[in-house]
Amino acid sequence: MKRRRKLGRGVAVVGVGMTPFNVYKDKDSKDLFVEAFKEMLVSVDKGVDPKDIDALYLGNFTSDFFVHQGHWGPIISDILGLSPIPATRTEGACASSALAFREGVFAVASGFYDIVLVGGVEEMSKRTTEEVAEGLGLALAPYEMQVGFTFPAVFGALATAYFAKYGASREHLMNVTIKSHNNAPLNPRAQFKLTIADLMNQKRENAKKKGEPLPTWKDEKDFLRDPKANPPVAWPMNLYDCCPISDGASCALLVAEDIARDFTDDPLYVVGLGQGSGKGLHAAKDLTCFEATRNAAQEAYGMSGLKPEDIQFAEVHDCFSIAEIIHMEDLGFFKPGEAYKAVENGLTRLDGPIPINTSGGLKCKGHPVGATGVAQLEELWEQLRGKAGKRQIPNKNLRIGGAHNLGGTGGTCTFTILERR
Amino acid sequence: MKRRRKLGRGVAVVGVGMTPFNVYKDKDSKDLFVEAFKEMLVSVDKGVDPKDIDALYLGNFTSDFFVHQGHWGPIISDILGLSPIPATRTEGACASSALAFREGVFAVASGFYDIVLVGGVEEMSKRTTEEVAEGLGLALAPYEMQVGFTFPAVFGALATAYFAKYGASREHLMNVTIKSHNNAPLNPRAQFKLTIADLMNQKRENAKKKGEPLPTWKDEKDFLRDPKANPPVAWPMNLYDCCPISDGASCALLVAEDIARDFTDDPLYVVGLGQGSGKGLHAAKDLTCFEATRNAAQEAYGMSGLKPEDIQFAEVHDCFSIAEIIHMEDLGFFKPGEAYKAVENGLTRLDGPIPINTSGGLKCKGHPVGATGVAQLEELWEQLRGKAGKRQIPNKNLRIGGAHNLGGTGGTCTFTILERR
Amino acid sequence: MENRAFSDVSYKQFLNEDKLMGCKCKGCGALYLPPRPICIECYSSDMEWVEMKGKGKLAAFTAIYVGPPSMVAEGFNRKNPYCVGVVEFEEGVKIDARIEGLDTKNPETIKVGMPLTAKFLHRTEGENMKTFLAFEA
Amino acid sequence: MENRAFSDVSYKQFLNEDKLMGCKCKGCGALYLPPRPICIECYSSDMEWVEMKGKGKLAAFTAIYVGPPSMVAEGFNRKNPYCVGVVEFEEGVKIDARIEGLDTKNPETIKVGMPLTAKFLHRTEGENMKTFLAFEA
Ligand SMILES: [Zn+2]
Ligand SMILES: [Zn+2]
Repeated sequence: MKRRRKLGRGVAVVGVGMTPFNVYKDKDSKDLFVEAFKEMLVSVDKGVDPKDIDALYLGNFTSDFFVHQGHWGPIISDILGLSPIPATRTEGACASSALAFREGVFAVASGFYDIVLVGGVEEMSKRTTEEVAEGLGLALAPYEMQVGFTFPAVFGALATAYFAKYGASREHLMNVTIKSHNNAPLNPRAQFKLTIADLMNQKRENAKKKGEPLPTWKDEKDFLRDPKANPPVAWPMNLYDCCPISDGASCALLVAEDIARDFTDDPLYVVGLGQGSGKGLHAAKDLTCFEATRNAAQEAYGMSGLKPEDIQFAEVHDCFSIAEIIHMEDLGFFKPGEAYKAVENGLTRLDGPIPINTSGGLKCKGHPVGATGVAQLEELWEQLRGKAGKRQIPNKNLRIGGAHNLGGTGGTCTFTILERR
Repeated sequence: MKRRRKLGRGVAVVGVGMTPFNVYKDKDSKDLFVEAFKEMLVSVDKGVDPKDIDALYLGNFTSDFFVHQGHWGPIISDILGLSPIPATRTEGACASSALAFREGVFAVASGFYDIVLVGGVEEMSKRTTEEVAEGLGLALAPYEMQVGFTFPAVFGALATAYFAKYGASREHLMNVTIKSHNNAPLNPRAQFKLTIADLMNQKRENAKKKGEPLPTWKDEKDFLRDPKANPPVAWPMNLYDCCPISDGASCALLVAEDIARDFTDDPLYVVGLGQGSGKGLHAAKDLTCFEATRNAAQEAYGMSGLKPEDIQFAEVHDCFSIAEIIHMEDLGFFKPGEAYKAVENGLTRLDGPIPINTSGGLKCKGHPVGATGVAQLEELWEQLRGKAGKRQIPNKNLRIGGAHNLGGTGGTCTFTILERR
Repeated sequence: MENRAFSDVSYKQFLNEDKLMGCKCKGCGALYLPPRPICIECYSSDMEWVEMKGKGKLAAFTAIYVGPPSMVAEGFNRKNPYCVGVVEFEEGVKIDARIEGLDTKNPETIKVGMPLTAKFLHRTEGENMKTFLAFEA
Repeated sequence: MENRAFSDVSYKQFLNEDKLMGCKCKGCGALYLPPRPICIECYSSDMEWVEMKGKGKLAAFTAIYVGPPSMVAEGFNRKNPYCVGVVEFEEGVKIDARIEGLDTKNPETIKVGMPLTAKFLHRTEGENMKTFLAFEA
């Protein structure tokens, strides 16, 4: 029987920064991280002297493969002027920077450091789609790649298992896509800022200009059903079920709770921290859940003493539409087999009882894989501090948010709970 | 002014395991790590139930590139039967598993976990020498690879700067090689178990058998001077200045100090922990030292309250002969410009006042890069507990040992001090 | 057979011999495919080889329209999608595999739960034979 | 020129134009090559471009007998080793570079401290020009 997890010393987030997620042809990983870092410096209400930063944790997944450069910890500490402080890279596929965040928390909680910079970066758009697919495929479980699985294919397969068990269908996944696209235009840092309705209008206008026959879509689902507009990638994952290829960087400044007020009068406290590992499809006991997410949730709820119903909003790793649905169940927001109905009923909309992916999610905000985990926390920061602008959650008493990050085919999952006091 | 670093909760090593380092054509990374893990389980005097392990930290550098498989944390936690516990990969080039060790220490010291498995693995020998060179080159600083530097070349260049500043020469480097080769035959896990004298005899015997003219080397240095026996790789780094290509795995079990005696009556305590980052050759202020190692030493001495003269023996990252010399100066064992004389005078021999690389070092024990950091700690474990057999240091009061691990061209360096009480 | 390590290397050697070999924990009876060196239920390392009969049913699947370079080289693309899935054997273990003989252009017709039979696809790569496990309806 | 970002992209563009451009911190005067977006002495981001004169001396070097595939393709090998090193400019900054015109088969003849002059090696890769910085004695 394992004891309840607790940190010996509390840790707070006192600053965050990120680049808009996008395609950056003239910027490399260093340029992107510098941009996020500068934004973070500005975000610290009472300021921070870079000389006082004790250590750096950096999440990155694919740079060895895509940029033919590994060992990014010291490259980033150097470009920021932080060398010779310790600089450690963590890799957990698309959860790499959530791991960096977690190690930063441990480093401060251990008492060894007081002020730690954590973040992530990924530079993907300079590769072809096939190269990106191959690179991301490095995070598939060993037997999956060998038989021809791709990432969309893994989630496609999970979707068929979920459909068969719970009676859901592609129509239900479309609700996830439509919701993400509704939130994204409200986020200035999102890669895709159009709703599905906007996209339909845009395509109608284009057809008109070219003198082509006008599309006859009745509504958004009709558009998403059209295989010309939304072609299959790995059925039932079609184009609009999948997140894009993105570049970007994100970072956050962590400090010990006892000194947090030296940096801001409004710190966010790390109240829940959870992580888990999974086995890949063939060894999973149940193909309609992620044991790694369940373990992460159990750790984070255990540490915080909170229950799923205490989480007021969350960023949930939606690399593919089905992922958002399954993870919301694993995190306890909805019972198994109920999340797809909850989305259908609008419960996860910006104005619903538990808004999910107010940022637009990976689907629309973008997914520079190593940067995603900390960027999710940046969304919690903006929402909890009431700075989310047009996408601010209309809850006057917003206090507790969660961020769930996944790597691989469920190999690494994390859940982090931040609280504003 | 930064405060002195301290852990809020002490951490002890209560078990270690490693594969012999070698070329394994029929074993993959999973097989190797399982072997190290089983040895670790046996090493825990009072036993450990794998179910009680809270988390895994795994160091690995090149598998994305060499084995086309990333995301090794969950692969290893799965094969050991540890899933769904958190499994985090750290990457700091050839210091990857020293980083895993450090994160394991922080995770326990933070109070979050009690029992953490840390380790490293690397599978290199299935690639050609050119592929290995290219893969390791991913850890060179960005501008180095572009102009044609290789790893031996970086250390060759540092050697020329050191020679010019301090009057050392290749002859002095040969002393390092000869010493490592003298220690290795005493280590059953070493990849190369022959002294230079053994090698010379072997080559003489071969020549005799083939009816070729007998080599006329006068002594070991004469052999090492012979460009046919010891050809240049990146002058002044010749073949015998360089560590080999190896496969292997290593692991250690870390527990909170307050429960260490549940596992053994003879735990080793983590008294010093240090890490630093460097900038690459072009931005280094001084080409005859590593600022990352100096920072690591400062952190570790600061935490422990120890001085260099308190370190009774050490494993020092000797990927190339010159590296051992420079690092010994950075760690404070000798003054700048003095280490090469110390080696010449036998001070670092097994029976000298500060034995260095009693294991045979990376040069002879082997260097499966991601496994090296924790394997160095395994050598400290054997020496401190008096289990090093024929290579046991003849010091009746052995209490404090250090392990120094380097990644890249000085990008990441760590220094860890273990104490037996 | 008894002396082979419970590893991926052995598993692949067996596939080359048209044998689908898993292993069974002598401690608790848990069955594993591919073989495991350590039982994840009871941590025993005492394993024995078990040959699978090769009969199972589809647990999850997908029809892939955009494949990796290696599958594109085999002639698969938007107009010729391929199917991969997870198959659950009668013995209770699951495996990832290529699924053949299905109407991949109409994936709605493919059903979770369909019965399938294993087969071995041999390929020569350089001097080495490499065998892929596949299934057909 | 003033509007280019202080980045590797700009640095490489300048090399294509036969210009060796570093940058200087307007806050504290620190000089950087390649350019940096943040001063590592005073953390200012206020930089200006500075062209380097291209004169320096050898700070460290090596003669490479076993090179990576790309250098082997250029004809370098055990019989034809190539030299790379670190060069310190008169302005005080250092750079990694290829060093040409030295007797690489007799590296004992090459001396730290030797004066060197920068030159630009242009290569066409696909549609793009790529320029390498080199030095010669
Ligand atoms: Zn068992
Ligand atoms: Zn300045």
